[in-house]
Amino acid sequence: MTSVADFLPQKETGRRMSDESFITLLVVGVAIGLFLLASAVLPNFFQFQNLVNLVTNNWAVISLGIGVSFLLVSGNFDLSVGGVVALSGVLSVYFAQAVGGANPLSSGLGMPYVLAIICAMGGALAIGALNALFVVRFKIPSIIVTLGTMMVARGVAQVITHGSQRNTNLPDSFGFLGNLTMFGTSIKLPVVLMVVLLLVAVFIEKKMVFGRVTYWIGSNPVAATLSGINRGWHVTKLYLFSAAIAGAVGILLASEFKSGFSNRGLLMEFDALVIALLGGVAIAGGFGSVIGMFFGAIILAVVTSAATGLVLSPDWQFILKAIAVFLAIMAQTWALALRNR
Amino acid sequence: MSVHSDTFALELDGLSKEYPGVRAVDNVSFTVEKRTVHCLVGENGAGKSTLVKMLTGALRPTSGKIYVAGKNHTPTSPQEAREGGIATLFQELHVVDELSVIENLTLGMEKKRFGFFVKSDLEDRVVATLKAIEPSIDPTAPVSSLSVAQKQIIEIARAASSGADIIIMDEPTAALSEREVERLFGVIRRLRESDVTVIYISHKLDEIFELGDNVTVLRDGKHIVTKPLSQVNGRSELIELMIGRPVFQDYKPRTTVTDEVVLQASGLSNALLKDVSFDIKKGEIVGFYGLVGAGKTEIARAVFGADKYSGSIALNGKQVGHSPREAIAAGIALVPEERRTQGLFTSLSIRENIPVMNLPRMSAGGLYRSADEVSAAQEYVERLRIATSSIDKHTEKLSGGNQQKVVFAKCLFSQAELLLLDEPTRGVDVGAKTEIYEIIKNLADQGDAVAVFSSELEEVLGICDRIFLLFDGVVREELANGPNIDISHILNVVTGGGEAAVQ
Amino acid sequence: MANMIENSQSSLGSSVAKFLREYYIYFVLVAVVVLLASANLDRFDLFERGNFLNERNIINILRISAPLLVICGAFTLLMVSGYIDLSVGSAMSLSAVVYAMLAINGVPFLPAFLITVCVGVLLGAINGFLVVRLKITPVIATLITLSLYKGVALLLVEDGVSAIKSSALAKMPKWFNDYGRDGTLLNLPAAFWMAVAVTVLLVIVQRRGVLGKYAAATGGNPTAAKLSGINTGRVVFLLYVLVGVTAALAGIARSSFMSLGDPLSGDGMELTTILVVLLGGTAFSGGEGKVLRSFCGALIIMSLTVGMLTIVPAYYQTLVLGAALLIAAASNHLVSRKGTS
Amino acid sequence: AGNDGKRIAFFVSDLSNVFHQSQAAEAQRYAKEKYGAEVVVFDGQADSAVMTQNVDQVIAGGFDAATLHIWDAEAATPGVNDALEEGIVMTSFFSPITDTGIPTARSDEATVSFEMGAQMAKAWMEVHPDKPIVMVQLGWPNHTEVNSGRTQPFVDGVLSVAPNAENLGALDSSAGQEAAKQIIVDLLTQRPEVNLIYSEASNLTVGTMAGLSQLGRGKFDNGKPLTEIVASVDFDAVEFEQVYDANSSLKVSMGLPPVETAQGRVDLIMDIVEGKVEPKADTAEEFFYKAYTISYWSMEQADAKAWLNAQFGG
Ligand SMILES: Nc1ncnc2c1ncn2[C@@H]1O[C@H](COP(=O)(O)OP(=O)(O)OP(=O)(O)O)[C@@H](O)[C@H]1O
Ligand SMILES: Nc1ncnc2c1ncn2[C@@H]1O[C@H](COP(=O)(O)OP(=O)(O)OP(=O)(O)O)[C@@H](O)[C@H]1O
Ligand SMILES: [Mg+2]
Ligand SMILES: [Mg+2]
Repeated sequence: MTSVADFLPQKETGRRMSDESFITLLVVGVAIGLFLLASAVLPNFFQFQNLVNLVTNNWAVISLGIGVSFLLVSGNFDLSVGGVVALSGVLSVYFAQAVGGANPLSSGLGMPYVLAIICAMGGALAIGALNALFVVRFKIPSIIVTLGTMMVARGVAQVITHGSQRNTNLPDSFGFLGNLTMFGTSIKLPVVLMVVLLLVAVFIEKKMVFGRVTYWIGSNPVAATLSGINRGWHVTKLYLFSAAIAGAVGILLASEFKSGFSNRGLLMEFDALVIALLGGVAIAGGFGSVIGMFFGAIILAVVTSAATGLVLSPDWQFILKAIAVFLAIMAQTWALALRNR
Repeated sequence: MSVHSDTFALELDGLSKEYPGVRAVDNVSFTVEKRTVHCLVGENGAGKSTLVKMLTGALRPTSGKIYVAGKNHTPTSPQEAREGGIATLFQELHVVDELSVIENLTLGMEKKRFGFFVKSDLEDRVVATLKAIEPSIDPTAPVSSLSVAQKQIIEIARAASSGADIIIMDEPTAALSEREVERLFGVIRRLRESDVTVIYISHKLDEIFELGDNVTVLRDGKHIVTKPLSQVNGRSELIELMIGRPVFQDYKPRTTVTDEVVLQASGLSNALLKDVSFDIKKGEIVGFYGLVGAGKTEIARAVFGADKYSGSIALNGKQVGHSPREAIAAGIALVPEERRTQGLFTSLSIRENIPVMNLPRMSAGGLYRSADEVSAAQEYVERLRIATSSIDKHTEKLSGGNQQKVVFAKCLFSQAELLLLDEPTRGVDVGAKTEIYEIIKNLADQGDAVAVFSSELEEVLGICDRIFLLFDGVVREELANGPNIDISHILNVVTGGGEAAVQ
Repeated sequence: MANMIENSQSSLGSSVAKFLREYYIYFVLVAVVVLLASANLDRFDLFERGNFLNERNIINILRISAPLLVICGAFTLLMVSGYIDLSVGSAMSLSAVVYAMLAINGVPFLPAFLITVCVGVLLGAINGFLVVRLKITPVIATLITLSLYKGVALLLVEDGVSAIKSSALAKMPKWFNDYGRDGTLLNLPAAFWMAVAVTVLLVIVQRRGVLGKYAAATGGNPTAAKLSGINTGRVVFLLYVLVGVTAALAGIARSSFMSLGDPLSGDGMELTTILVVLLGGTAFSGGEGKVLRSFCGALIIMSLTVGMLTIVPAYYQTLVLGAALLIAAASNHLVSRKGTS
Repeated sequence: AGNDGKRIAFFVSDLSNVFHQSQAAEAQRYAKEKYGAEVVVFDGQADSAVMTQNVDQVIAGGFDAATLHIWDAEAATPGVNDALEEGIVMTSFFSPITDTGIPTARSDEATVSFEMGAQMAKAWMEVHPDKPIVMVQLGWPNHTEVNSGRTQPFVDGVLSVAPNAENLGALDSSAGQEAAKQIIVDLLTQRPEVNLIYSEASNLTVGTMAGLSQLGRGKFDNGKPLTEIVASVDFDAVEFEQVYDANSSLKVSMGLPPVETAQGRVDLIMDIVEGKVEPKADTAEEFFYKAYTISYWSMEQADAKAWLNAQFGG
């Protein structure tokens, strides 16, 4: 088996679809399957508008999922995103609120909106930098760090809003970005941004060195370092990247609802994690894809949408979600086992 | 169905294991006599480890039967194998860093009642065995503080004191120094006297002849022969059996050595190294030889910037930065000591493993050229004759030796002008060894400089032009290689003797 | 002999580090208590009503800590084995509801108690089955059951009502409330002493027990553990069952303290538990961790949350806890790294 | 103990709610100004367990009085009794703590919900007698108080006018604005016939209206309903604009008066301290705090403005 002859034919025949693409295809299949199933069961489910809703309803968590997926692939968690969404939103409001309102919650710093946004982004990136500092410099497990920074971020948001929200005394321009509809459709700017971001992410992941390096780091950090990869700096960039996305999401949500709400994005970090894992990203790192994550989100969206259409009571909604996730995951593990048997 | 006499400790009957693409073990049948040391040899990928894994229930055979002392033995887990009286020392390290040495030694063998441990003579027994092999290891120390070699020793001690009738050792000496190998052999012989059967796998043929009673040869998963070593005439025959062609590897003085210095290291010191200075010339192969803990890996890692050190390292007169990244940029590459944990991306394919050390060659403006990756992979798979069914095979599914070749390919791809090879042929078979040696020589002939860090004297003497002898973190002596080099002197120096030799 | 020297050198430094790593959590606890006790001194005397060290306050804290205290020990062992259970909160809620239903329907204390514990066993076993048999990533598997158990808990409570509680039709028996509230020994309720008992047991298990050592082995190096003949599958399964049981005990404690079965009463428990276990210095990667330290971590968290109530507005809590986690993690890991490097 | 003036524990079920936020703020101001008393706010964090735990802190925290806001009365009962034994003045807000007999400031949310339901049904049938009424509620389906004070009476109100109206039921929006929006978008895409929506908290209404506008709904044709009518709770400055905008479908909202409520709760305590009210009676004394029906149809814009200024200032 060690004779050169064996290899010549394999130049052509030896290639094999990677487990990654396989899983991704599978997730796509499951998502479509679920949608068709729901369409078959529910009267008005099968319509274009409903398909659109699946994406428009989830632009926020999908955007977060992009940063989270990249970090997962590199072998790191990011549970801070939910907190950052709240923080950046609250900050953007607080900075933009006019000074001297009737009560503490209605008076802010009165910055021009653009400046307010920039400063809010600064806050988000600060959390990202904090993550990087603790994970890269102090070598503390990312799950601990980001759990902590998540609470810190949300904590600051709660302090600024006294545990509530700020929604008065805002400039009219504040609601602009979040509610700007595009191409004469009802689709809003944030959704379009999400789609663009998704495409960019896929390109980076598949076609750029940056994406490749992420996989190497996730697959074997030690070997990556000994192969001359600057691990620390790369992970730092990933955390800043993720925090930036979360920051933007927070600002856009705040703009859409014209309020900075300290509980916004509560548990979103887990939703982002779930859709990534549901999309076939390996929690151990080194394996997964953004496209998978996207369809992981769609799977959940279909379930939620169907449950809402049926006006299910909470109890059945939870049970239904559990069953759906279970089936989706089983399909993956089972198919992969079948393939590598 | 035939009757299976229990005069045999172990009997294999048409054993096979298939993986997609490979028949790792192909209808193998042979018998192992009681209280013998039965050696198992074969090229990388011959199927030795796979065979072992089936004997110990880590893998399920595709077909075939196993009989232990005449009784059918089909373990579904290492546990059952152990209860069936088979203890194993696997090729890869398997110790728990978080536990102490003693906890590791007793792991899985403790006496328990109602879910709690009860005192037994076990502790004393394992400690005794450990002391017999390596007295310097403290039983209460956390394993995380030990070296590769020491961890290996822990495993050996555990297997040896398991009280099993059959003990399988898959390349136990790969990480050991002569000193420790000698002690290990003592233990093995004692085991044999106390009616234990040892199945011994190694690529180091001298060990086979020194220790073994019988030998079984595998090739490409097939059983070639089983016979008493007394009837094998010398290495050459064994090697021919293994690969079907003779190999010679004795040093011939090389002509391409220039006297232009490529690497100049002076005054390297750190936790283990004491004021180490040396130089490497263009087109030269230098060897660093010493026992475990002598500082070989430390030197390699220091030069590569992977460990902290004081002192200076200059490549072609230019100082080299203190990180692997800068080292690689300057033109240095390292084949690390532990391929699985330090060299390979085991969850990725061969194709994805090769380019990592030379991204500029694979990309333009941040864009990655996947096409080049494929061609590069195919090129190196051929050049190093890596045994695989596809360049998309995950490297974790390659045999030990082929994994090493992939790591090698990584470094060659980086086109460095200085290669640091730490234990380059650890766990690599004779056939592949000669191939690797050829590659090394060719590199040197093309004008690259190569440093080989090895605990195999045969290897150092085989290919190196100059040899640095290390002991306890100090370069004790520098010798030019040649036909009439004094081996006993070398062994004397690296074991701490020969003070006179120090300048 | 080089090694001797090396070892002896490192051993001196590391013994100090080891000491700190071993005991820092207790210092933190003391520090927190002192801080909280002195915070109100301008207004109250040291042991007067209103001060942190007031007997009543301490009793309150220990009393409401019972659920957390009873869970965190088993949870630590699970995390030491490298696994995690995000469903503890829901399991706790479900047990609480079941227990309350039994009680309000006239089942006496002991049977009700035992049946609920059995429910805990079942819930834990389900988690164990998903993770060990079906090989689903722990995070996903237990997120599935989180959703499932919560759904069932809600299902058991009739719509439009928030909990199983006394009503015109049926009243909760007196003993129901006593278990979680009435002082037995030292004015502390049985629920608290149950937590103490469980912790003591688990400390012994971790020191001398098979489960303790095998959990560490499984978490530290699964393959090594397997090849040493340890049935890691069974170890993990047992640990999940153990966590399930403690979750049930927590549910009983919580429902009897509130004398009602609230299907949401366990919400967020998973995060709090993880928080205290990490605070206790348990490595998320598995292999390391001590039951007693987590117990201490729980006391710290509860002291902070309750103690701060009268000092700063409630909306400072999240921030303080997050910061606490980060600081603890940082100091802990910096120390331990000094020890090993 | 070196301070005069009482320490009052002021409970709110969930500080993240605007109404509770402002009544807490007002209570602190009012108590200090009028009685020189210090108010400490206890946030129930929308968690029944936390609320119950906080009751015990009233004693431990060295308070002289407390006005509770508890979702599960029986859970608080033992703590309240202990406090009474310690001679602490205990009162309750929203829900009576039965079997303790402490005075309670109760709401009449139910009346308002009923009225809103009736008004909406009437308004709809006037314009669209042909289109049968289909209603839905967004809020906390499993919450006793919300159910009895908002969901149920609203449904009754609608049915009192349109006996054969269809009720889809209550959908869980406890996750907040985003959830409310998602629900509206998904639901109305699949059930476009829905035409009466009760979104049971102001921050949910933000999401509801956002969802409607995304579907091109949420509009009135100067005063005439087109696709649906929306009711809300916690009338505030933001909702003021919409309720009195003849082209928005948000037309009614329950006005909960933070200032009035806060002052009422503090006063009740002081009345007990001064002996005007019994600390406890066999059948708990009840004082109703008012909830207002702010309605495009039944309340003048000016009055609403005035109410807003009185209750929220500026
Ligand atoms: N998990 C696997 N999947 C597919 N093929 C495998 C797997 N494990 C091993 N193989 C193949 O089986 C063959 C035998 O491997 P094995 O490890 O037994 O060789 P070996 O004799 O131990 O070699 P070495 O001396 O290098 O350790 C090799 O060709 C290897 O590629
Ligand atoms: N006997 C020992 N005691 C303590 N530490 C050791 C010992 N042997 C090796 N080490 C540590 O393990 C690492 C590898 O050993 P080192 O590189 O020094 O020796 P080596 O000559 O490379 O031996 P080998 O490479 O065969 O293990 C080093 O960091 C060294 O400090
Ligand atoms: Mg092998
Ligand atoms: Mg070495």
